[in-house]
Amino acid sequence: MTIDTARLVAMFAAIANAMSADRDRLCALDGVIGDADHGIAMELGFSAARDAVAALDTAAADPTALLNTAAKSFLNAVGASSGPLYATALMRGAAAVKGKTTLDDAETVALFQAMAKGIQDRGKAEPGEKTMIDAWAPAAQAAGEALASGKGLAASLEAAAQAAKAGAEATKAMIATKGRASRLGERSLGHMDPGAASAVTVIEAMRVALTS
Amino acid sequence: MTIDTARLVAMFAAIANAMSADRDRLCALDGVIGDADHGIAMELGFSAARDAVAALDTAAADPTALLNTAAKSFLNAVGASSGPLYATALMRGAAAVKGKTTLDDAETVALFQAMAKGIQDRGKAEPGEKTMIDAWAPAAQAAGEALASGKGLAASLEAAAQAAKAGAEATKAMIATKGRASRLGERSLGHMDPGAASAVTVIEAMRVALTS
Amino acid sequence: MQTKKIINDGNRAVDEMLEGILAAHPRHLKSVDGSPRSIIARDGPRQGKVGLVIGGGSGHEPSFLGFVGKGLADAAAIGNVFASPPPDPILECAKAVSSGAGVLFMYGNYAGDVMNFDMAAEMAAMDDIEVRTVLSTDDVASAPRDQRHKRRGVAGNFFIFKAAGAACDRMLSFDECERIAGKANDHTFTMGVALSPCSLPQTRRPNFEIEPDEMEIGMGIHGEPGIAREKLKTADEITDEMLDRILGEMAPARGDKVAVLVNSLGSTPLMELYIMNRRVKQRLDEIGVSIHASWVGNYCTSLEMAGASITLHRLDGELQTMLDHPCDCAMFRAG
Amino acid sequence: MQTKKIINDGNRAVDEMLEGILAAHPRHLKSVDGSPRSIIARDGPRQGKVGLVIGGGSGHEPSFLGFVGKGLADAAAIGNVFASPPPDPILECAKAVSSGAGVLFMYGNYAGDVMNFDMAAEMAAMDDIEVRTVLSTDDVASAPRDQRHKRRGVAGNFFIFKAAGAACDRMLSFDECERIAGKANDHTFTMGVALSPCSLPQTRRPNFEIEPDEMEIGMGIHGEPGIAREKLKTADEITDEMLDRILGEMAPARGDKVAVLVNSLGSTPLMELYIMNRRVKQRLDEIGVSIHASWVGNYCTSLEMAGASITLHRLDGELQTMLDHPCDCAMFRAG
Ligand SMILES: Nc1ncnc2c1ncn2[C@@H]1O[C@H](COP(=O)(O)OP(=O)(O)O)[C@@H](O)[C@H]1O
Ligand SMILES: Nc1ncnc2c1ncn2[C@@H]1O[C@H](COP(=O)(O)OP(=O)(O)O)[C@@H](O)[C@H]1O
Ligand SMILES: [Mg+2]
Ligand SMILES: [Mg+2]
Ligand SMILES: [Mg+2]
Ligand SMILES: [Mg+2]
Repeated sequence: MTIDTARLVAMFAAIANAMSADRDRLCALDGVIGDADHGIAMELGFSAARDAVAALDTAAADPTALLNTAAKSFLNAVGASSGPLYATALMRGAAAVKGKTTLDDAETVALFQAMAKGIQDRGKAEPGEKTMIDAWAPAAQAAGEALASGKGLAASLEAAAQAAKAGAEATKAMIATKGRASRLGERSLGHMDPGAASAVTVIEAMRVALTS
Repeated sequence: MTIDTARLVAMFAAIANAMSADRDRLCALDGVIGDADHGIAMELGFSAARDAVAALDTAAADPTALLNTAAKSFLNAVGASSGPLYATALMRGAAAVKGKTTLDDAETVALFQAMAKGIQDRGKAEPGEKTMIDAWAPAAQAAGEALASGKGLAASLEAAAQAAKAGAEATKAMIATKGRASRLGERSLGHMDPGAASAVTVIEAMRVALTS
Repeated sequence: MQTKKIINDGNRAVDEMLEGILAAHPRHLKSVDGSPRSIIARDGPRQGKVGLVIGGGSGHEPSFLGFVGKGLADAAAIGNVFASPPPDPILECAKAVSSGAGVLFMYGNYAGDVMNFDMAAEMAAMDDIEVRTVLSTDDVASAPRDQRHKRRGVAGNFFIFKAAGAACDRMLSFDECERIAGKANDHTFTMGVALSPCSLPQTRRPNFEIEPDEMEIGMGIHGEPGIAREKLKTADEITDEMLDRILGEMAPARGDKVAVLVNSLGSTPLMELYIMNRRVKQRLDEIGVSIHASWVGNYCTSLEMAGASITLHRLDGELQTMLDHPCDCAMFRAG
Repeated sequence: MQTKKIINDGNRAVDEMLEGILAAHPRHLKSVDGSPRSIIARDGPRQGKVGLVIGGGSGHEPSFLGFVGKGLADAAAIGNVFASPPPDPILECAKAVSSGAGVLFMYGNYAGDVMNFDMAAEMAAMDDIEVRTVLSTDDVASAPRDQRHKRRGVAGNFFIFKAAGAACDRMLSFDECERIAGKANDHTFTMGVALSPCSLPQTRRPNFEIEPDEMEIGMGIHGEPGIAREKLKTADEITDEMLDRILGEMAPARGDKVAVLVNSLGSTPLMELYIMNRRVKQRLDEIGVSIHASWVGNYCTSLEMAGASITLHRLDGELQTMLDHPCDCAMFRAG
């Protein structure tokens, strides 16, 4: 399977769609341990990214340019925590595929892993701190392992989506130590981290858009 | 039946009691066509009057002094519309019984009528304008007619209470042209005037306290 | 269930509030000895100056006592929540600020206030204090145009008191102060809209009922019913509805100047007020009316009621001078 | 059912609010050309002066842009509701107010703000603008005492920005401005209590749940959960609970001086704030701490949330000079 810029444009449309559908659930999750706006940030950010990449000339733009455009528009539409985190994810993804015009399976998984790494570098969160990293890090790892074990993109992203889901579930049992929820201490127990929850939705939308 | 100052002290206690019991209903009535505070004003005013007259030396104070004390304390505790209206009522009542140490039936009815007159003079409301006058004016008239027809105080005040009640009922069909509700025009239709409603309670409490 | 309030005792709320106000603003305000509901300006009242006494019920903070200070009002008499003060504290204010040049009473046109202030004026006359009264009647929603004198005074008080306070501070004659106060009232037009009720500290129950998707156009600042119940509309639609009435009466000409007040009734936040103000500016731009100055915020509230009002104050040279005259009050500074 | 708001479109609310703000305060504020979320003071920024850029999410009005003006902040970068602004508008603010003497970034300590302001600072460095950052961490409720650096910045921003703004306006060196800003933060302690939620313009749903008889002590200004849910208490009890924590940390000595801020989170009216302020005064009197100045009102809000915060700012000679230094901002004047 080869991913071209048109496919990436479609991917951003799919993520934006998924975010709109998930917005109110994410806000509600954020309301419990944060400030109730996470769904808004994610919808805004990916809508802006979708619109920005849709406006590009896909014949002229390579994946790196497209992802950088998405990063910048996401960041400027959102700010907040999600803005720098996802913008960095996308910029690192852009850097990871530099020079390519289309992406093969390995390159696509590398992009995916670079995104996770970007979030971790920007936010400095370790797994277990109840952030989106608890979905992104295991997802990136699972995708890499699947690819290494000879699986294709579809199966690799399938593994990533599964791992993200399990990772998000696991945040319920964590005490937040990064981000807004970190001041709650034990009161954050029992609740899923909204950023981890949205990561599941993002990753699932990517999987479908990139492999169907 | 002779009314002495001790009886008047008891009367103010009875009115204050009745106002406390009626407070929330009166506020609710005022909420519909006014500013929802009438019950508070009436409770405050008569509680203050009760306390002030209770603190008097009833042996030394005559009814005029007692009623003037009640007037002043009512006014200072309340302000609002009810303050000047009831304070004037009580001051006129005081003037009407000047020089007496106890009141016979006719003097008590005169006091009652002077109160109604005081409200009318202060507020310049005519019957039919949907104010407390629509209870007080017919009540005063009924008491006077009953007395003139040879009835005693109990029957006269009974007639007053009945007339007040009918008068208050009748305010439902009136359009307010005085006071806060006067800006409502037709929207004031169908609702009882709170000042007329409280007048019924005041008059009934007076009746019981002065005749039992 | 009672409404939520941070209070101790509903019956003590006004007096405790006043204690807190004097504690916060000792450089601006003091109470008259023996009359804690009579609040006077530390700076302002002086020999030869017409005294300006304002007042009304509590629950409208920063009205009225936030506007007591040099260049604005000399004193405010404070009533219970939504209730006119009785004559005594009004009289004490008059005595405290009277210097022989006369005392102006200014307050919103409500039956209760009129009765109490008039009684105080009669008592002041017995003390040889000449009192004149100028009522504010800026609430366009509260009576038809030909019965302006029956209208309520609402947030427009701000401009009306400001003009009168400036006239007094500039040591104008009693006649002039009275004339300018009346003119300021004539030039001031307010419309309000309410979205949700407040509750009185004593009852802690909503003071009116309103459906979750409704608003009441023209509701008074004590929750008195207004002109119409309507479905909640957009900020632009609401602003237009209010401005249409205000502009219809004010009938400004191209090139006219106004001052604008967008006022919260309590819990409507600045974000919403400024969104309304954006529309006000657009509409005034369209008809070529320029904005000399704007105020946006809590100026005349109804406890925690949700809603807002818009006031336009049409300026001529004289009223502009009065508006620009500096004032330094407990809760408001300008100029 | 959606919560009631006077808005047009939730997604446009911040930009429309900014339009309304610029329309209301043209003498104080303007936006950077091409960057409508970067608001700068018309008067203030000047050659040789350290530039002060503040900012944060919207929904806290008059924070932050109400504090932009001569003597206080030179610029504010404005984010979405409860969301840090992205780096670009922050960078534009830095560029607009930089005159070579350095630029201070000051904002509340939130993960999102830190990431965005740090990115902007890196970008500014590429443009040869030296940026230093002083975070406000005044919210006593948000982390234990030994982890003060992890705490949130809340209403105490008011005093912290005020001190820094005065230092900059007095043309002190970059080092001095930074030092004073940090010291002001160290001297500032805030505790809040929330009674009812607000709702974001985009969702129009309550941002948290709370029972009709409950309050949340220590809740953040974005509705972040606080320390404890308790039954609603009296004003004096609530004030005491907040002051006990503040005074426990501040540990003032008899004879110390403080400035006081009693702040509404939105819909809690002045009446309640002043009742709290009364108790603050009583408590400070008891321990012999004198009040140099007080502010009571809406300074750092959470849209229409009900609740309040108390901030004490311990003064020494230097901080008092900074506090008394005049400032003239869009929505605030002092000195
Ligand atoms: N340092 C961090 N590293 C990774 N993720 C973080 C970090 N801080 C916060 N997050 C994530 O951001 C989410 C909140 O995002 P959002 O609500 O959009 O921002 P904000 O907290 O500024 O309102 C959290 O649920 C968490 O997953
Ligand atoms: N001019 C008037 N004459 C007689 N009664 C009046 C007049 N104005 C108002 N009232 C009475 O006062 C009542 C309202 O009293 P209250 O609620 O205590 O005062 P306020 O209207 O100042 O809040 C009305 O219901 C009406 O009966
Ligand atoms: Mg959030
Ligand atoms: Mg009433
Ligand atoms: Mg009233
Ligand atoms: Mg946020």
